[in-house]
Amino acid sequence: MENIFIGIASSLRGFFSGLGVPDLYNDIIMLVVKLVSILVFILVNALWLVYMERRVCAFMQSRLGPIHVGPKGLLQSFADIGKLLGKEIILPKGIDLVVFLLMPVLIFVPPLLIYAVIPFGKDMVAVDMNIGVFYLLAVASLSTILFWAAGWSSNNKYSLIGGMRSVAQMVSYELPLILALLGVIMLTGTLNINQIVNAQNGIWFILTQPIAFLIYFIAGVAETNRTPFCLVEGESEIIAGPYTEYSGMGFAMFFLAEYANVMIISAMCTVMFLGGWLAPFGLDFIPSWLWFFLKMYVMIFIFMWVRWTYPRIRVDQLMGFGWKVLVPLSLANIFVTGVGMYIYRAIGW
Amino acid sequence: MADYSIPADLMEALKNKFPGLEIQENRDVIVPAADLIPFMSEIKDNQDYAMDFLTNLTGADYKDRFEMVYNLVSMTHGYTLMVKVRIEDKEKPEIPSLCPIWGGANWQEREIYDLMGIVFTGYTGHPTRIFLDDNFQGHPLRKDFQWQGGREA
Amino acid sequence: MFGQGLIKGLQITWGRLLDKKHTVKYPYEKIEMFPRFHGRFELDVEKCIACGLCANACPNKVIEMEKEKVDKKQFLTKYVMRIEYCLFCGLCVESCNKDALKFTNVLDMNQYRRSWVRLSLVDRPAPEAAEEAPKEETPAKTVKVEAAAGQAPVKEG
Amino acid sequence: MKTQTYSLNLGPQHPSTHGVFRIILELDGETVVKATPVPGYLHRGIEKLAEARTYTQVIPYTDRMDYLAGMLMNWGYVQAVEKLMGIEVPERAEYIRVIVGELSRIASHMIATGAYGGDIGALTAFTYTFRDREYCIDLLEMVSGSRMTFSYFRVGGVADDLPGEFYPAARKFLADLPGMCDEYDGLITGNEIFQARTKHVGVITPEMGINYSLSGPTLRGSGVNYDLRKVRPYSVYDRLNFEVPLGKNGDCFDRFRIRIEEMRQCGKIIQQALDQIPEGSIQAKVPKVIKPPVGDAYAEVESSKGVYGCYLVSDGSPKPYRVHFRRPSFINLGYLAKLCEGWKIADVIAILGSIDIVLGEVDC
Repeated sequence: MENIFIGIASSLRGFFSGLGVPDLYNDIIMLVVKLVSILVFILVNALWLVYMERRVCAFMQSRLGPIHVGPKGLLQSFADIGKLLGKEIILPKGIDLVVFLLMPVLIFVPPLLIYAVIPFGKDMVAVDMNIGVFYLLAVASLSTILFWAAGWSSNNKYSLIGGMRSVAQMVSYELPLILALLGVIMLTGTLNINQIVNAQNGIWFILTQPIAFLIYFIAGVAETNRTPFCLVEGESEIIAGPYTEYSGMGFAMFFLAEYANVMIISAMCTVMFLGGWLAPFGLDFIPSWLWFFLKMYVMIFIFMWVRWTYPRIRVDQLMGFGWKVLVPLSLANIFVTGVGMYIYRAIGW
Repeated sequence: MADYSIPADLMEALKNKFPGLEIQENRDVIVPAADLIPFMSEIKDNQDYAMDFLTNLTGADYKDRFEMVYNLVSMTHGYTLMVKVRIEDKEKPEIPSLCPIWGGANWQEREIYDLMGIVFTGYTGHPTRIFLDDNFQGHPLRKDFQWQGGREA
Repeated sequence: MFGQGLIKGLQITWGRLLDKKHTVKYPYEKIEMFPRFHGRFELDVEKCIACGLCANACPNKVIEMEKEKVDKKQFLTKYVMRIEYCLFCGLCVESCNKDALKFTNVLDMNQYRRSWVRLSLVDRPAPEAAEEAPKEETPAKTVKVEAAAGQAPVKEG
Repeated sequence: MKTQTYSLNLGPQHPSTHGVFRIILELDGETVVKATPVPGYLHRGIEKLAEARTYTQVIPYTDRMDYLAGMLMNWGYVQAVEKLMGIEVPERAEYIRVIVGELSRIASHMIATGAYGGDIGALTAFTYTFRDREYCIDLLEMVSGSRMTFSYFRVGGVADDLPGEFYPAARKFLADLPGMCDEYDGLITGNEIFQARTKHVGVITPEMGINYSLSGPTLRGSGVNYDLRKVRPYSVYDRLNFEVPLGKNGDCFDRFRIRIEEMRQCGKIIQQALDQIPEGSIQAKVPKVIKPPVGDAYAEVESSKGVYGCYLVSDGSPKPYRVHFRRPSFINLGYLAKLCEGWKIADVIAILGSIDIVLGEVDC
């Protein structure tokens, strides 16, 4: 079980070299295979998360949720996607046509890029990069530009407000997000994600860096535009923010991308603070990739739980909270971590 | 039912102040249109009455006249009073606006203008239509308003 | 303390997550309406004397009826309710002295077309003479059964 | 740098204008410079329609105004007719009216509470209140046969007596009611984010509230103790013991909180009414064709949104000569333009939600 995916990969590689494919091409083919499988993974997961979100939300609201399509309504998201595919893509007047049509297509690029460096299990990472965390943070903020461009090109004031909010939110919450991770990086002294996971072999960083985890979680909620920071969408204020004018599959892409982003933030959380694919309490018989998914889904569930409990905060409060609370707090965390490490070394445990 | 109307002596004082006042048997008051603003200011500002709450403002279209109806309440004393103003001019009904005295009169006057066509004067940019389209012809609550259409048409 | 309300909220939603659900799987499970429910109309043609009180009581002119005089008695030939205009206020049922017009607690009256919504409770020819009258009871009864079974007679089209 | 304001059409189709209502916002960034409310998209001309119908036939139209509290809408109209005709309503009917009226008020306040949660972003609160409202509506359905537009009141009484199954069901609902209110309080009122969003937002001073003829929770949120049930008790409210919850600051939070408090008080009122309800007739002696004498009358009741009044003119015929409804939502909205100035878009939604309007009533 543990090496099932690695086994598949190596047998595939063996199959290609058996066909006489040179090593260089073989590497490229394997990379493409990995990326495609990640894309499939993202899409399937996003579809599942749409269903899960609806189900969890319904249960929290004393409802049943989707139960009609498939067993327990499991195929509901497929039905939705089918419906959305069949819908007309409405092009409003005065839009920037190229940007308007390009944005829903590009919206899956940042998640795809990020997943390349996330270890889903032991040795299960598409690209093992030395500057993984750095790369991840750099790429993660790209999606904001897409949201903003989508809002701008829609020629709708609601979309524009949403796009602007998205930029403002990203700028103010990217900083605490990065600063929170800095504590972890200080402890490990590496930017390689695999090594960060390995460093948590003894103790998860959620225990040594609880403040950083909290800041990361809050900033992560803001990054994914989910309640209580769902100002970008803000359905009771600005209809659907940047997606207001999108219909059919364009809307569905944004919708699925939101879940892809939720997965990324949860996966990052898992990797950085929850020990990644490491098994707790020596429960090694469960494969590492299963542990990873388990932890990721716990995080996703918490995201959903928070979403269906809290109201939305206002834009100026959002800014104030980001700059006046989270940034100083994360700086203080770095300071305390530094001092702690110094003392730790001085004592010489 | 308990009686919440203004006591007789206070009514008497009002009657002396505004000779044109006509007090009906159910203690509704009919005020001449010219006296409306001074009368309303008096009963609002005079602390004996303190009619500070304009509950209701409406109008009715009779054969020979329009009638404006104002329902006032005193928050401090608990009095209620119905004030009526008769507008004899059916062709061009006009009455001073109460907006300078009560902010609450604004929308209600706009409603009456919209539906009944009574023009409220003395308040800039007032009244305008509130429910119906700006291009709508006529005022539906007038008795002579005829509308063709509906499901039978 | 700040944050108490936030935690309380999470507790409440968590409690509801595992709690009893309050909705039902609608088309398969139905909630029985109360006996007084203003649902589909039902007309007992036997009792109806075609007096027209219901049509008069209606604020929205929903009821259309046609009657013919047979043997000095009014005979109801047509009774159509234009449900698309109905307010379901119950004034017609209340006005009925003979208890002929009634509400049932049947909920579904939805149709694919607006024109199909129209509810035709009686549609029958007048009998020629008095002795033929009993024969005519049968179609009236089928109409009633149809209405009770929850299928709107869609003859009107 | 040259900056300029822009206008944003909030509505008529917008998720949180509570119906077809439009506000033209003049915005500087996200800050409102000027707000112009535009009602009228749901105007059906009920006042004109009423002139072509008999007195009884108007009743179904009244509960299409505030369709969330239909019973109270019936009540105001029926009371005006009774005042005009001088009809004394039997005691049992009065108690039934109080019971169904207060149930209607609870149902309406539940929607106000939940929809306000939805406006602020807490959608779960919305479903919780709707879930509980169903049980309230069940009771009303049991009595009147309809779930929203009841048409249950008649001139001189009510249409039907309370069914036997009503009493245990009502008592059970009343027993559950405080728990429901606690749940809303825990989920919404106590939430710090919610408080940050609503406290000190859209403050109405008592003076302005009175000047602008506001009423109901909107006025009481500012601390003005004006509840017709206490100030000028009608029906049997003088025999029932209850409190009028008042706000302190007149902000959105107070207006919201008062509704939950009022629900608790409504529960108390219904409890007492159920205990006190006498046996007897439910319908006064009223002629078959209602023909009030020539004259006019104005009667008011405290609806869930505020003071609901009905001005009625009779010319002696079976049809009313003129009917005017004083709709609280409509008049409460008159202050909206001033209230919104200087706040953010999100606050406009919060302020509008806290006034609790029903567009059927606003546009009539």
